[in-house]
Amino acid sequence: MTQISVPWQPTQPVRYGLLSRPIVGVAVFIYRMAAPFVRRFPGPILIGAVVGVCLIVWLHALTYAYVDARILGAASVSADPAAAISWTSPGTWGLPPSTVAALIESAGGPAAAWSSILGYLLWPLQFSLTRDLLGLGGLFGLFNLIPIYTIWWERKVAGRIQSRLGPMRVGGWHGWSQSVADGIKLILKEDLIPDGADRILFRAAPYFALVPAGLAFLALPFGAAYVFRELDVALVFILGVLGIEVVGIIMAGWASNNKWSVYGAMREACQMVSYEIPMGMALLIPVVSVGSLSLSVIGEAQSEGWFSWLVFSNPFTFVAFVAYFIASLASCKRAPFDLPEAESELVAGFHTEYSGLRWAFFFFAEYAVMFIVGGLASILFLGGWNSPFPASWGASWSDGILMQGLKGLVFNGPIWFVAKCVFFLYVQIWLRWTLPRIRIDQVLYACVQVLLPLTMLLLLGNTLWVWASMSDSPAWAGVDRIVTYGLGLIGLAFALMFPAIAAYGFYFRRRLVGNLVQDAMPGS
Amino acid sequence: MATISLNHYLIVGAVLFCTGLFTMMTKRNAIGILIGVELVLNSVNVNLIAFDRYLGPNRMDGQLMALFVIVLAAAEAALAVGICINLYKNVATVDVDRATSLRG
Amino acid sequence: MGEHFYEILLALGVLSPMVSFWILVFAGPKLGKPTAGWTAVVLGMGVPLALATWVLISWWWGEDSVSRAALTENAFRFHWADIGSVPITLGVKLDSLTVAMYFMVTFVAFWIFVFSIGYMSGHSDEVDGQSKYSRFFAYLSLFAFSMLGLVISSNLLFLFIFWELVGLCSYLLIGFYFDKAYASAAAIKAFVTNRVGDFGFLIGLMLVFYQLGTLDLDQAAAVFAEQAATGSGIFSSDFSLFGWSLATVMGVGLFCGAMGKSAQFPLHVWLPDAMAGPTPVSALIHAATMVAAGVYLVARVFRLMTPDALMFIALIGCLTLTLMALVAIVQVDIKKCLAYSTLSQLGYMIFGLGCGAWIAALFHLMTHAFFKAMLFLCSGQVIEGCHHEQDMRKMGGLRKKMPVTCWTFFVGVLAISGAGIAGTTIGLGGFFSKDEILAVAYVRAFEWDDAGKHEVHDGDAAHALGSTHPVTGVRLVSDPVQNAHGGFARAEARGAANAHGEDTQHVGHDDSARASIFGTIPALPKWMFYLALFTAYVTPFYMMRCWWMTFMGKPRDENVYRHAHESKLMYVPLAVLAVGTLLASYFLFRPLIADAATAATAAPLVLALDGHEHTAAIGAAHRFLTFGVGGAFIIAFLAAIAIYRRGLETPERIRRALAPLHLVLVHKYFFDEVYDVIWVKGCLLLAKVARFIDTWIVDSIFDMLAAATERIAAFSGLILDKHGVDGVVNGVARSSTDFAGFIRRWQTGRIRHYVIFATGVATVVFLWIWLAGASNADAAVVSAGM
Amino acid sequence: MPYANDVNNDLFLNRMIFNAMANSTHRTRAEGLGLRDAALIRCAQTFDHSRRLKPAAQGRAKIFPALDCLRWLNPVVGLVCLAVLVVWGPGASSVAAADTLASDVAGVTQAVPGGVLEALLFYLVAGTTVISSLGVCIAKNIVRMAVWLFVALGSVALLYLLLAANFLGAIQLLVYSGGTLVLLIFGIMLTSKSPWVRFEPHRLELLGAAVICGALLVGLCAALTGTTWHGMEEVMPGTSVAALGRRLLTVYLVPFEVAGVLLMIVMVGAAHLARQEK
Repeated sequence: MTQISVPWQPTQPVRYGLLSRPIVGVAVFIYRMAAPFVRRFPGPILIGAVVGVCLIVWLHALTYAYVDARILGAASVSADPAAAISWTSPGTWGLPPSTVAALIESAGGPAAAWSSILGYLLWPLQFSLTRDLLGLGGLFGLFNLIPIYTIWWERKVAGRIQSRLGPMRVGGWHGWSQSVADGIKLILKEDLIPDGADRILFRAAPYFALVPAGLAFLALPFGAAYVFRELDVALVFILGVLGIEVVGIIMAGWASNNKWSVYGAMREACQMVSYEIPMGMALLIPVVSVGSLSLSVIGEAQSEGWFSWLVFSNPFTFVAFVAYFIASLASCKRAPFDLPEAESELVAGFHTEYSGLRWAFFFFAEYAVMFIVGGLASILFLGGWNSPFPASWGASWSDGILMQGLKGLVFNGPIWFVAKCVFFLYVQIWLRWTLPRIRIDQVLYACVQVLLPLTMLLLLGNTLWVWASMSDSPAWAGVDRIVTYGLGLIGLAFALMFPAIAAYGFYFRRRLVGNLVQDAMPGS
Repeated sequence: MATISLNHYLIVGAVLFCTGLFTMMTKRNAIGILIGVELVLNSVNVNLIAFDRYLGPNRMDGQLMALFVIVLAAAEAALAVGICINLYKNVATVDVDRATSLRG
Repeated sequence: MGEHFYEILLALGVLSPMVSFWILVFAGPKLGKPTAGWTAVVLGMGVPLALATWVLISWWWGEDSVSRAALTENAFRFHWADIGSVPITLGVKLDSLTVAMYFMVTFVAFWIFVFSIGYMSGHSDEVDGQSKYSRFFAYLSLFAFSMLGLVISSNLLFLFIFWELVGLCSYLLIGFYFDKAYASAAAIKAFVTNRVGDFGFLIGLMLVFYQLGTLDLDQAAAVFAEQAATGSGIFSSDFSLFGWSLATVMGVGLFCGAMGKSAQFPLHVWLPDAMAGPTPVSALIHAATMVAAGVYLVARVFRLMTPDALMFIALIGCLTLTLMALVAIVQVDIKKCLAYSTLSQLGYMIFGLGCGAWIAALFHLMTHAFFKAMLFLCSGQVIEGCHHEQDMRKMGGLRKKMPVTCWTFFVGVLAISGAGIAGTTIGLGGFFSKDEILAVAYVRAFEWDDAGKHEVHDGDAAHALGSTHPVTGVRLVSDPVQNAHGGFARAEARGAANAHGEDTQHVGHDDSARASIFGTIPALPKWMFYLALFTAYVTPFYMMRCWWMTFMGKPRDENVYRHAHESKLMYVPLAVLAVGTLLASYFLFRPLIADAATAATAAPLVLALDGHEHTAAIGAAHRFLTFGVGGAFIIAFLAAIAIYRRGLETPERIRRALAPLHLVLVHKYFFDEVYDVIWVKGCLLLAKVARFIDTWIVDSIFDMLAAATERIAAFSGLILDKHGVDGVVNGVARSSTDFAGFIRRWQTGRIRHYVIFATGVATVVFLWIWLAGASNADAAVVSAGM
Repeated sequence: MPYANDVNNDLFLNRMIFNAMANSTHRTRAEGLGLRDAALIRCAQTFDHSRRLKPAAQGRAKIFPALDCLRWLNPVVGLVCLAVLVVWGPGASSVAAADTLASDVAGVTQAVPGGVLEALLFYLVAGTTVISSLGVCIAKNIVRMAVWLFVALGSVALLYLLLAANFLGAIQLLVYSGGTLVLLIFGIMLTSKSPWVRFEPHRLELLGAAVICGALLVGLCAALTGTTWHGMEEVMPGTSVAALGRRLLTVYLVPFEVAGVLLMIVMVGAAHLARQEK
């Protein structure tokens, strides 16, 4: 590392946000403590973390289900007036812990001391406020983790695509904590505001971009029971909050008082407003098929395995899935639609003048939105949290507890959902490092003259298809079945293509990538 | 005060209405006037939905009315912004006081 | 099969050409020359044809007559909207007639589409530097959509909509070469003439809507029958026009639409001119399908017809068929000749419907569609091969240059002439259909006793037999034909008639009530039958003349003969249609139509005719007529060959001998001239008269007034105004200027000032009313009006 | 620790470039900088589009210096308020279960079942609405107005959620905040010559408008509170989207179609207005 000498002293010390020093201090302290272990056992720690998260998720679900079915269910059956809990009437704080313990015992749980401890432990879970706070904590953690690790992953994928390694140093194992370090750096960076800027709007804009992205998680179901707020209009709600994200970006661009920023902002506004329409119409297609705007209902409708996924329901949904994916790329301004931040033309677009944490907020928003559009794609088209196997293979109360856990992990739940979202994140990253950026007129042409009529036709076609399916004609049902299976097999071929290509690449890695792999690639 | 009644919402609607009117009366920017109009329309919507909720639940007429108002407002905004841009093209400003070519 | 399987398939078949239309409209020029055509062939007609075949097979061989009736009964009706209290339903009229018509239209149209690709490929059709190729196929697709929609409509309103759509397509396609004056004039003529008919149609429609209270075909028929039985509604009116009741006016009004579309007697003038369009269009629209739509309409509303209306229909049909057949004799343009023959055959169909020969008329419609489409395609082949020469006098001897065309044309000639071997079941389409119409007409004219008693008797017998002896669909419908020609036993004929017995039973209950209203079903005037019979002799004559002049004899124009050639792509459709003419009509269509006849003709006027009671009387008439007409084609053919055998000298001599008659015929009875004199010149004359009145009377009055005013003004201006009034006025003006200056300050021209003023006033009024009303406690209480 | 070094180096470089930019104009020569530093400064100026940048804290009048140390609370409080609003807003009214999976098993309490918390939420939202609408009419800058309008629209959407009109709330977000408002901002950007151009109305106009609107507001509020409403005594659960849609496509079919036609006409009109003059 070369040291650069400073020939003059700054006139006044740079001021940081008050929280930045403690945050960085805590982070550095944790890292110092953990570093030796992380150095030595990076792989086991990573795998352990994944498994741990899975276990926590599963335990959480099991506990809730237990409380709902065995304790509260039993309480509602019994004639206990205390079961009518009211948050508003003080004095009744739900079932007292002793009752909870008794219920646990009567349900066949452990007796005596253990049950009383369990009673106290499970007591708070009967209040939805407790559950809300727990859920908020989980969502907040997820909201932070997604951008951090997607950015790291993006850099790794970019490196692999460009035949280099990407971040390798920070954290020891393939630079796994590179993004954390970047985050610390960004927190410490100074908060710059240009002279001619509209100060208030400049400072407020990142929040306007960040908050909607976070809000969308509130209505996004990660599983049949893993949804923070079950909304009957969840889809419209998510589309709405994603739509208002653009306001933050326009504010940022305008408040910067910089023409590149304004250009970026106007491109973003133009692009978002136009692509929202085909995106919304493409999303309406599964809505028509299922007949509900609730994401949970739509997800549940696809629980009968691979061929029940809506993307294979008929040719129109199949094409609509592709149309939606393209429109969603545009709506989270990813390549090839990343004109608002085109570095070759607009310096950095709307965030040219931003630095530090405010700059980071925009990226948090962008990566969170990537996750959300991937999530919408998987819920509306690819079965959501359902595995490709029928739901009847999944866990039931009659199974043993270990079997329940195992089946719960394999056949259902957030694991599948997150895996599908991660797959979509990967595709978005892959496209970004593969496709060239297109011009703004091409962007608008593609929307107005291609995607919009296409999605309109698809919506019409799908509606007719659904209408025809309503007639209970066995002939039509046969046609429907044949089409579904045909499309399902095509999709299966696509899905199998990925591991096949990966295996091919791995087998011929030396020829394909060269010497690089001999030193650093895993499995070399 | 702890129970939220219809009047609470109606007063919010009234405030929105009056501020919208005030905006329409005092802004010289054409788009500013448009913003005032949007506020007024929102006040109407708040009233409609509040009435729907409190006076005729499950009839949904108020909500549907509000839906139509939103549709109309979107249409109106699109046209009005187009007109503003044309105004800007013709008189190089959006100050409505300077668009006086029809004045005697 | 599923509950609404047929409806869905038929509706999909209607939508497919629409898709093709939109594709061709938006992407047509990009698709280029052959691709656009093949798009129309595959999407516009291939898909409907496939679906139609599927439907036809499942319908005819997959269902028995009971399940067919059930399907017809339970057909899906989509409640679309309400007009007042009248629900407008949208659905598919599902019965054998629809299936047959649908199949016929798709089959014929498909081959014409294929033919069109060959026909249009040779045209330099650029207008303003843009090719009209894809536009042609777009129009064809739109036509296919409209026509199929018309066929399946269960509701008169939708039928009318599609009716107008096919009219539009016809207009567009006649005027396809709109850069040529005659084409656009012909298009306008067709459009305007059709509007005249549609005006009547609209009146009929309104009467249906107003008097019967429904626009659904089945419901309207049911209401009509009920009103006829009870003498209420449309029958209770004391309205009378030419001695017609309101019900008759309604029927005649509906028929007016058919008159326009099917080019019946006074409104026939547009069809010959419509030959200005491309020949495939003439084949598809102006011979096979669209013009038949009028016949189809009459068949569909047959249940709404009173005896008087049917008599009117028969009269119009009879006039058309005779007059047009005569004109066809003198035509020298090959397409015009075919056009007049089309008119004549349409006249036959309409005449048949008017006589009550429902099955025979529609059977004739089907067979005619096949052979007339084929004839037109042949003529298109000839015209295309001869470099757009249409004059038959310049042709001749073409059989060597275009043999396939020649012999397929000849098959068409045989079919239209009703060629067959008398007394046997061997013959071509016209042999059965035309003769059957004539047979029914004969019974109506000669054996009708104005009461139809014998028919009721036979109906009872049929009913008695029918309950014990159900007959399968295939058998029963082929029976009457065989009965007529092959002399089957009389009992079998009864059994056949019995297949329709359910209906006889159905209407039998209100027999006496019906008799009170339809007490006398008039016999057909005998001259009508004679004219139709006469025309049966004329038809083969002019067809043979046409064929002979074109293909036989010696070449008359060296230039034309040298260039004549055949296009390979184009004679595939010819061959297919020729085979279709030979086979399909005989084996398929008559049974299908007979199957539909039961329900579709359940008119108050239960004619003991045709499908219902194809009994001894008609059977005998048919047998008798077979020998009367069956030989007609031979006689007429021989006559034509005798005259035209040696080129044009003999005809020329005959022409000179019969010069006045020839003049009348060549000028088509001076219809165009009369219309020109009455309507066009009349309008011009009216305009001239109006102009004269305007110039000489109105203007002079005003001039006089002006002069007088001038005088008075001079007086008042000099004396009164200057001295007396001006002073007052100036004073008023000055004060109003001052006042206006004050007012004007409030009229700032600024939006927000207006908002301020308006809101200020509204606020004051609001506060005033509220404060005034606050004293009255009741006024402040607002009820939500639950 | 290589990673800490990385951070420090980066930070250091950043700070140096920054200070160079901040002080470039009057210090380059005065402080006798070397050529290399001057080049660095020029480079920084290029990136800066020749505009001076200042650190956030500079040049701002500190009215309450003692309170300034609490400024980090601003976004935190804002976020917490927003989170409370949005998180508990949709749950505030128990949505009809027609379309939803009944995830709450018997006994699980509703998030905010009404009463005190609902009142709290209402006052929060209504306060935001009132403040932002006042912001709209007080703001001089047109973009500020638009941002205030954005806040007003968002809080009105929350009011809808409180009124159990979930669908309307979501539509308000989607159409109004995400569509109409962006359109307005677009119009603003296309028509403003400079962000700071203001058109001030006359004082008398302001006065008149204030008096009229004040009188109207007072009158309306008084009239409202003095009115007795005869409606349902008990508030029913909200309506489901399915019911709304069914009603829209049956009873309200004609207005629905007319609205469609209207939108089509507007589309044509907007396209006509926006077309290029030849």
